[in-house]
Amino acid sequence: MSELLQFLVSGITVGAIYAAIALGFTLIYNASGVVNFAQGEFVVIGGMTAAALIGAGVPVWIAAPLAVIAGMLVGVLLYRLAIRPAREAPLVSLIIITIGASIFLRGAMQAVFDKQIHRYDGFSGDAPLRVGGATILPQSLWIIGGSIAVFAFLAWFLNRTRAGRGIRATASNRMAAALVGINTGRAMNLSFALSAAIGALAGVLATPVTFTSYDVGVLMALKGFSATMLGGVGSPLGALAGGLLIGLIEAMTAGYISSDYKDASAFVVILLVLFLRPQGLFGARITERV
Amino acid sequence: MSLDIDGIGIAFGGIKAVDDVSFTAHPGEVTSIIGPNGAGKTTLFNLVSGVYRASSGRVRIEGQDVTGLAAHDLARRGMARTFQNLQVFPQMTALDNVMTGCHMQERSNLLSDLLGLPGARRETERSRASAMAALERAGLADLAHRPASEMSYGQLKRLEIARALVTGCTILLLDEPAAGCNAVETREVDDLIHAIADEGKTVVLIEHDMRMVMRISSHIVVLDQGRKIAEGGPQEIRTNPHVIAAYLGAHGAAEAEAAAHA
Amino acid sequence: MTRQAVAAGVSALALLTAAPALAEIKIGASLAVTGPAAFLGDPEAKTLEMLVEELNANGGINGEEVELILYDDGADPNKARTFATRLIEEDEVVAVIGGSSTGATMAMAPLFADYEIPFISLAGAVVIIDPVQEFVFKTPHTDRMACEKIFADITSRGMTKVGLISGTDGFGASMREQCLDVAPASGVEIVADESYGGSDSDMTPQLTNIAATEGIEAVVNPGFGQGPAVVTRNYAQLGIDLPFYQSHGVASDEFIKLAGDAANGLRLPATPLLIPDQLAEDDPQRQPVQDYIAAYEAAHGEKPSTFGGYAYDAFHLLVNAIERAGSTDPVEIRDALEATEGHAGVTGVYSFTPEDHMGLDLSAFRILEIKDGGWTPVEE
Amino acid sequence: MMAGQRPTTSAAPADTGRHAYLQNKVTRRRAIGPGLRTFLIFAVLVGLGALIFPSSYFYRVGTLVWINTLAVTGIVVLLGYVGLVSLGHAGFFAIGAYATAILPNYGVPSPLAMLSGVLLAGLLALVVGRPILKLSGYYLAIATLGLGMLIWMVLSKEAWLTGGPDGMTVSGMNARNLFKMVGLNLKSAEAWYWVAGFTAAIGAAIAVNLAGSPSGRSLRAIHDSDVAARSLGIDVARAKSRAFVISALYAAVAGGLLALANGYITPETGGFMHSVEMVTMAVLGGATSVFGALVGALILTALPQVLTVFADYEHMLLGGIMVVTMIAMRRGLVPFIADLWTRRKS
Repeated sequence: MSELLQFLVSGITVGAIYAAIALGFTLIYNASGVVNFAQGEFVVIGGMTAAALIGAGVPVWIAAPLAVIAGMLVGVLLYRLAIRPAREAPLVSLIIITIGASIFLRGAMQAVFDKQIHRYDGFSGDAPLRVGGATILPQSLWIIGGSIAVFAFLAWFLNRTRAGRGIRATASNRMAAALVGINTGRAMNLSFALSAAIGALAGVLATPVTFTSYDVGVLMALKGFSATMLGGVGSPLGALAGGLLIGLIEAMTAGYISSDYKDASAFVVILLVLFLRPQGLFGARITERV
Repeated sequence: MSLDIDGIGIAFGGIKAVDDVSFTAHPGEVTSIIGPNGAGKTTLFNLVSGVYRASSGRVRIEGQDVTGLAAHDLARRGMARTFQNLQVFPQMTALDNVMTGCHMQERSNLLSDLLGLPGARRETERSRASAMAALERAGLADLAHRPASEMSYGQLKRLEIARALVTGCTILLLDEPAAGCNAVETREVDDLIHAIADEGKTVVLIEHDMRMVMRISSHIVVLDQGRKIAEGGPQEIRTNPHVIAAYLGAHGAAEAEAAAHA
Repeated sequence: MTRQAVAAGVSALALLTAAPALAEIKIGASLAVTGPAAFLGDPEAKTLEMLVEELNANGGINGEEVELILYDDGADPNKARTFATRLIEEDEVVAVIGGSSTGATMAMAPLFADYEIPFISLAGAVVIIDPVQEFVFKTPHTDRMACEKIFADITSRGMTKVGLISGTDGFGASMREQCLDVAPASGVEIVADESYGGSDSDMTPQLTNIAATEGIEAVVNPGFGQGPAVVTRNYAQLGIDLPFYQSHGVASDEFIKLAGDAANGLRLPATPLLIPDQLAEDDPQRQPVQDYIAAYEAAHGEKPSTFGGYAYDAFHLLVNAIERAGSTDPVEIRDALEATEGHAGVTGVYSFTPEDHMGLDLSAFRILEIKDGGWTPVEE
Repeated sequence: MMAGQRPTTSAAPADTGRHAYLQNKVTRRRAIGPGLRTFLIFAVLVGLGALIFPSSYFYRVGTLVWINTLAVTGIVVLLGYVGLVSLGHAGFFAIGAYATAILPNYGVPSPLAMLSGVLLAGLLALVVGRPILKLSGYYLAIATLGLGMLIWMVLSKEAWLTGGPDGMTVSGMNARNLFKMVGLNLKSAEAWYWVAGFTAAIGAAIAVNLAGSPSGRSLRAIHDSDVAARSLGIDVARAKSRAFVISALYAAVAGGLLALANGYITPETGGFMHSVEMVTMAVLGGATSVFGALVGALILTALPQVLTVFADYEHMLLGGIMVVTMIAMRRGLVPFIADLWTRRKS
């Protein structure tokens, strides 16, 4: 029983990280229809910047927001320099562009920071908490809380605020959105900035548990992309559910079946879900108009 | 071959886009579907041609039930169509577009295609000849080598007809073939449709140009809000009070206006 | 235009590969300076660059300058083989150091037999030198020896039932296999065998299963990079109090920094590089270890790692062989290399023979325990 | 109105269209077919390389260029002709490579081993193709990515068969012996260059034949409009599945060749980054033509060799080139240059 609980704790912790990354994917997709493969690099930028600042003696409560802001700036730059000029490009070009951008950012981080693995102490210390036979790190609570907060923020922001509705309108029809007076350029800038901020925040929160180095972004992006597609692209609820689900599948497979194939089981589940429900768990079915 | 539509219907998210529509189209005749915008005409075409799956009703070709068959299977049974919002192959030339329509007559297998064996090249030659003939018929022969992406709207409409014709179809569904055509081109399309029907093909037409519809149709089906509200010969339809009401009703007025100016 | 592109590409290649023929002795290296094995290749490259500079400042080898030609293969065997060809054919080196990873090493190895150029690998797996290839040497201990050393320490503490939790990367997978292989001969029984992905962030499910295994007495974690640090933290988080062993893959101060207090009490087999001040005065490795640390800190402002030590030893073994051969003929260098006897390096004391192209024995490994965030040798 | 031109008497006019490069190959009729012509062009390029290469190193890089060209030609069929994105094709590549590496250990001769690997990859593509190809866009991308990852994982985990993450030695055939049989004594790097170049030339010819054939027209029709293709009687699911299988075969042949030419392989040949690399080569060169495959493969294979001088900035340069090319030359280098060419001529 306590084993199951431990597996659940592990799955939710890891899943919350995936979910946070997937939420970043979701926001950009909602605004631009682009799945941004460079999303993982924002996580690394957040983690590395925070680690560098904390290493230099800056207190966490200053370093963390600065790291998120650094991520945001890079997000806006990414949009302005790589995505906006390629507007209306076919899907495969956009995939290549964002992958190219992620390779570029990886190279840049290697030059700006270093090739070492980094970590800093958890925000509330590293002494594990005991919950009914299982243990959990205080930082895991920060991560889980962070993901839920980001999810709640996104759900509120996209549906309840003027800026959020602008982003959604821009996504569904840029021309129409522009005609009704929405500043679509600002909506796009905003969505990239926020999405990058979400990624960087995930990095800042997760680094005490997962560590970070300049080249972990690809893997982060892969997991986040998987979670996004499992949940159904474009849906914040799908991103949250997809992330948690993949985390749980991995933990349960490692716990009960074989740790060798825990990553494989996640992909098998994704493939099965897509075969049965091609739009993902929470995605909307789209009927083609001819 | 005759096309029988029997009580066909589909709903999207609770809204019945097409509801219990029945009619029969006969060979050698032009059957037109008319109705105000949003009446469900194109949806009806999509149901008949297998793009959507009907939630009720039957489609029969020459008495044989073909309901629920995939679009390509229907094509093999002699059904061809054109599209309201153009589905040409923009990256190909006009000729290649039409040659693609020869798919069902081409007998070469994949291996000979890959190896470029004489068989495959012979098939290509034959397709090219029949495609050129179809282009000529549609008045596009001199544009054969132009990429479709560089052709005008009216030309593309005719290109789609040519492409549908080379499939060797017996039933042809035409979705607004004269849209975007000037008066001269409309006349040409008009003649072309006449000629196609005269060959004994079953032609089903969606068209907004009322003058054209009245001129070439043997039989007219009127849809409004997904339901059939009238059916009959041109003369009958012109005087049918339901049709007049539908066209002059709240959302029909603009439509009638548009039809008059088309 | 395709043809022009080919021609342009070729001439660009030709231009850039035409190295200036100033130096007398050219030594090649292909290392994983970036990519997944960068934690190996980076210190190795820094070490080699530092050593070449130092050597030339001191008059080179027998009065001749040495030029180092170094390529980054990113641990990709495909690239490594291409670079090896380039080093041999274009750069005309007399010997090659490198292959940070086993894959890169094995992809390059056959070329050196073809061209008769000596090659010293910095990768761990036993397949590199078993069976022995005439022109292939290596400086690190094999993972097999690490297993033997760990198991010997476990049995000396009166325990036999061991659980493994291995990384699925090359290092972890290969060492896991060797450990399973030598376990019976070492008098150890493997009762649990779990694994994790190299960049996984939580291994508590695997560790929970291991801790719940009937009769388990000790846990061994073959792996490198961040994985072992996460495992160590999770180990403490779960409050497992079984004796815990890491591998030489994490033998660096960096690891203690990452794993924090959780690392206290664990043991691992390592080179004397980690305990320069605790080596006996008469220890033959004391001098090279202290030299290397001093030089590396002066050059890079940080402590060297075990992996950089492999490059340090490879370079000195090679320079030493060239000096003794008194020639830059690759075959003569190889012969001199194979005749190396009692060469004290930072990793161990090397004695090559025609049957042994690694030249180390178990004594070169020391079992260390982490105490209060520092390394302490365990008395045997 | 002009009378319709009879196709037998007219070559395609010197068209100023953007697609002239493709159209010429497809519609112009010459004494020799377009496939044979492509083969000859490739053969000349292979020979040209051999003429100017000063050392084995160049042959080695050349070999990799041709092997990559072959693999990318498969991507051209899938992506350029049909418009399907696969982020898992390295999986098929690796199946070809590993079969060629593993089977000789069980007494199967190398050529037969390679053939088995190619067939196995084709079979797998056939089986998984149907359900996967129902998906489109990003869903197709994640499904193919998942498939590739699964193959990569099996190769990394089943160490008893594959040697695990460290990889395995490929024993067996050396291309030198092929040439020795006809009395030519080549270095093995040269021998592999010729074999790889020859195979790439055949592969290119086949892809060009396909483009101009009835089957190829069906594929290109699907690229432009799925619905219209269906309405013309094209069985879209079947056609997509065929293209998927064909492209998997290309990847597997390339994988087998790489295994033999390298003598050593690791699971990374089946990794995500390798899949991305293959797609990038195709898109960079221009995914609609085999010459795009060649140019893309040439650039991305030779570039890292040229960039060794800037090793520290290699990633930034590579990523930057990918982004800039995609923005400035959306359809890839070859179509871009072809456009410039036709525009200047007209």
